[in-house]
Amino acid sequence: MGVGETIGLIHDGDSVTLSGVSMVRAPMAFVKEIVKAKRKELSIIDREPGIDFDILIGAGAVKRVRFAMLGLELLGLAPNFRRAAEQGEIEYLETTCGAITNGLRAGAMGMPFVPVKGIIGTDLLPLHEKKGTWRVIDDPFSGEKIVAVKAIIPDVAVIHVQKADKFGNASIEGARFEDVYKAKSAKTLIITAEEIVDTKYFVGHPERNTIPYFYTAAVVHVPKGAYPTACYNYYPPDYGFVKNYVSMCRAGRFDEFIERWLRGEEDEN
Amino acid sequence: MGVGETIGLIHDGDSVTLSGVSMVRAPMAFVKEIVKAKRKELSIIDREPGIDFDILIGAGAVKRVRFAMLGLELLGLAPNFRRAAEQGEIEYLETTCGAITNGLRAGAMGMPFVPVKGIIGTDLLPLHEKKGTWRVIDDPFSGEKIVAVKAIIPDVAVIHVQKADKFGNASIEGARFEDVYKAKSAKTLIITAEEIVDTKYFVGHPERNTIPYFYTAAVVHVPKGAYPTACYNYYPPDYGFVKNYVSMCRAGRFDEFIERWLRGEEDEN
Amino acid sequence: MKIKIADIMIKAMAQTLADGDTVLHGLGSPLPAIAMHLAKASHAPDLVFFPVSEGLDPNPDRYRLRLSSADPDHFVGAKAVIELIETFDLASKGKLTAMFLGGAQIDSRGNTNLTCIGDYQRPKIKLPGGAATSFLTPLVKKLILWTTHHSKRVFVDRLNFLTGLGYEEGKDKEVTIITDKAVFMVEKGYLVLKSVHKDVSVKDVVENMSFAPIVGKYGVTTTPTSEDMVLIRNIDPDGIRFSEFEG
Amino acid sequence: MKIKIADIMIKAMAQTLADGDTVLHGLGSPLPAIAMHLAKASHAPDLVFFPVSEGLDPNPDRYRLRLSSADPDHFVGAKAVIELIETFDLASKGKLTAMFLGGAQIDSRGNTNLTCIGDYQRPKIKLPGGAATSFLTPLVKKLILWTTHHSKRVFVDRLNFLTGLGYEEGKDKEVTIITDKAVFMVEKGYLVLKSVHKDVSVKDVVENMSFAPIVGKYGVTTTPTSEDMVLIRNIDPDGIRFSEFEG
Repeated sequence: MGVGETIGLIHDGDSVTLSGVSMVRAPMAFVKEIVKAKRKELSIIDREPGIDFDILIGAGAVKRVRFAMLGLELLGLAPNFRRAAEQGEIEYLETTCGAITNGLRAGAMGMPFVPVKGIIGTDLLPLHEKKGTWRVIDDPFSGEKIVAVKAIIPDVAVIHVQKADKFGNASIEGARFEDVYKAKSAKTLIITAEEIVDTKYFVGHPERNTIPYFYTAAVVHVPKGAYPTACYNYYPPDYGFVKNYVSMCRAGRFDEFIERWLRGEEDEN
Repeated sequence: MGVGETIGLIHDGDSVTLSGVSMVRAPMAFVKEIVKAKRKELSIIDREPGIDFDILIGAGAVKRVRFAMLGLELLGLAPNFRRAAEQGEIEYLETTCGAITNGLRAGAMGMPFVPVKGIIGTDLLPLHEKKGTWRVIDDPFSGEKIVAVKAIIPDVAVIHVQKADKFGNASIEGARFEDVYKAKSAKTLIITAEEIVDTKYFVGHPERNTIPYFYTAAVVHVPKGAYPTACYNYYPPDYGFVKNYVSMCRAGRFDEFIERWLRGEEDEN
Repeated sequence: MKIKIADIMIKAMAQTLADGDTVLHGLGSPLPAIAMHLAKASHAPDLVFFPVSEGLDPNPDRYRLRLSSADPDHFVGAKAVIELIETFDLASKGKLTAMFLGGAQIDSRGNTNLTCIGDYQRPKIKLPGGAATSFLTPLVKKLILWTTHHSKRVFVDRLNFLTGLGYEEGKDKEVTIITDKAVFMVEKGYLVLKSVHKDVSVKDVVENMSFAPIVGKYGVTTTPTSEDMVLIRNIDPDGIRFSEFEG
Repeated sequence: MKIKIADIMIKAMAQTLADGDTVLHGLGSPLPAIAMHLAKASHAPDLVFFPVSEGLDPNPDRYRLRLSSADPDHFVGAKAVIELIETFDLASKGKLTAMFLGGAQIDSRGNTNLTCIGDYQRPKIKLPGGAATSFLTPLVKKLILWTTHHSKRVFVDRLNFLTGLGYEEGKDKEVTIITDKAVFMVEKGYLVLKSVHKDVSVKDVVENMSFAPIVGKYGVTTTPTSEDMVLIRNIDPDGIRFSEFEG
């Protein structure tokens, strides 16, 4: 199955979360398919996304974005996100890492919400109370105020992993971020993998199996599927790519970037 | 450090949880030390304990027991627990696996409580409401009734693992049960290990490190530390031992069993 | 070798499971464990098998029944560790479709008591406890209860303690009860006889219950085929499945 | 090679950490990452080092600073994966003792804004967002804020958005602010000047703030030793620590 064949699992208007953070293990090959397929009105959700979300926003695929931080670290602000936010082109809901990670974990655990410490006293709280994503409740045991964070259950999670078997048993090597929780909370899970391995790879090494097959709706073999973001044990982030992206965006050449990228001309090799 | 040297970390009246379930990976060598040291008034907590808890109860170390199931599976009821419960010698609070596991996980996550589905309508609910361990609350988002299970934070967790380094990085092989949550929720964590390995064992294989060192108060090398319960990759349960235990208890010979066991005469080899 | 009641119960248990079911068994569950193997080896190859020993989909070729259902020998060769709490998370999400649970007392609605005989505070018999019963019985779509001691002591008018919920009005939940004499289902809040085991009379079934089940159209419980028996005996060459029937 | 302001800030950051501290740094945090290495290599060998790249206690001998703080190269040779959420769990238990966070705007109580310049709904500048700030600032015992742009734009009278909490009355919480000119602490709700960096005047510090900090007894910020500089340059041979000062 090619990565393009799974795009039917994502529909206009879906809420979508993607693996990785910043310039690490974002499912970029799948992001490209979303742009190619001209999906619209997506709600995209992630803790600390970067170029993946910025491209989707720039390409007009996004109605709503929920994030704790969305930028390119030392390489600057995310140009399309910034413009779209400042010009009112998208809805956005800023959250905080402790809330979004726990919201995804609540989804994975099948809990309707979880109580999360901190947060009270910040300006994020009234925003989320208004949106219905958080509520201040009394701890029924101590009586103390605490923020109840509603479970986050995305329609689709796309998780890029190092290795998977054809059944969808998947192995994340190195940092996992919230990817296991995303995988287990989402209604539909798509795995893209650097390598397809035989199930024997997991037998006797069950600790390698970070996402067991029964969560997975589709698994696709996509070497360099995270490029230009990094894939531990396979390739580093291509900082040059991201720098060039920022320059082109700043020069008003995002459309040109997208055309070249969709044709594969921005990718190395 | 010998296993006996860590017994000072457990005090009369402490709440204590032990690793494993039933006849698997209970920290029996440590249980023996508790009995030797004549600890009293312990509150012992576990999902599905077996002979470990039954011995502690028989030895008079226990004031209170909290469990979802306490028995010896096909080998019968737990003789000391049963007698102590029926004759009012101990306090006991029966819980259900989904509540006790989630209570321990809430402790590990630093949440004061978690909402747990199910349970409502059973006779366990009023028992726990009275004890203050559960409360029925309204989900602040859906308005539905749900059981809030208070976090379980034992004073001490004793976890028997296959391998650990001298710093307390610990590797549970095979089934983990709630042991990782127990380790992370308890105020004091004692690791007993079949083997002490060099830290290099974990380097490049971080997935082996199920309990990182910073949780661990003490780590002790105890080969056969789970015997007569099983330790995956090391030894199976000794069903004969448990059968003999049951026979001796039924014959009113528990004290004799304990004396022989403390002297090492009940253990194989 | 003769087919025994244990084998008939295993077959009946296996038949409650459909392909694609996600199924958990707990401690002290030799019959369910064999039934899950049997279902997966026959009509339900895509059954997801969660054993309390936490090794996903244990390999029947090397699985041998033990006196503890959590025996780590059942873990050997596992391709994933599924912590019990993960199956509970699935249950909370409505994705654990079936669970096998025992019942020391069972009432006419399929409610169960596994907690105590007599009063909770000062019981006549303190039973081992309900394990996951209180948590899971409201959450699974298929609840399969079993007892190896079909008797008035088990089938009671009134439970001493309500550990597990059977029938729940308005809920998509199938409650099956498999005993050493018969198979029942709970329909609209009543225990309905579905089949009696070979060589068991309906009279024997009904007279050994403290309440009257609904007896309408019923059949004879399917007897395991010789193929089934090969699998059952391979999984349990030591006959551990019979130990529950003692005492 | 000259000691630069980045190096002085790193040394000041390292000095906020004590042996046994459990410390997290997030994305876009080159100075804190080096500071954590420096503290652990000198006065705080038992510091527990949680990098956003999730490899516990990264080995300084092979660590090279990268443009992303989550670069998986930082994970190589890790002895444990500590998911970010696990450090949050520690924070919720009061066991994450220190955290480094930035501030696009900082007020006189050490409150921070990382969300937006102007109105949240229609901002003049949409900043990347506070990341863990709102969650962690009320939970850690040591909050170390930093800015590489000490200016009236950063030190404001009134934040456009309250992303992070600084001083909180009655709480055991130490708030330190390290800039490219000076080091402050928040005491009883006021920003108190603790030290100015070598070659920086107090006038330069105070005139570049929209409010007046408390200036009493203060010192000169400790300059890194040559030993410190060897470590800093080994961790960051490419000078990535300077990139935050651009623009």
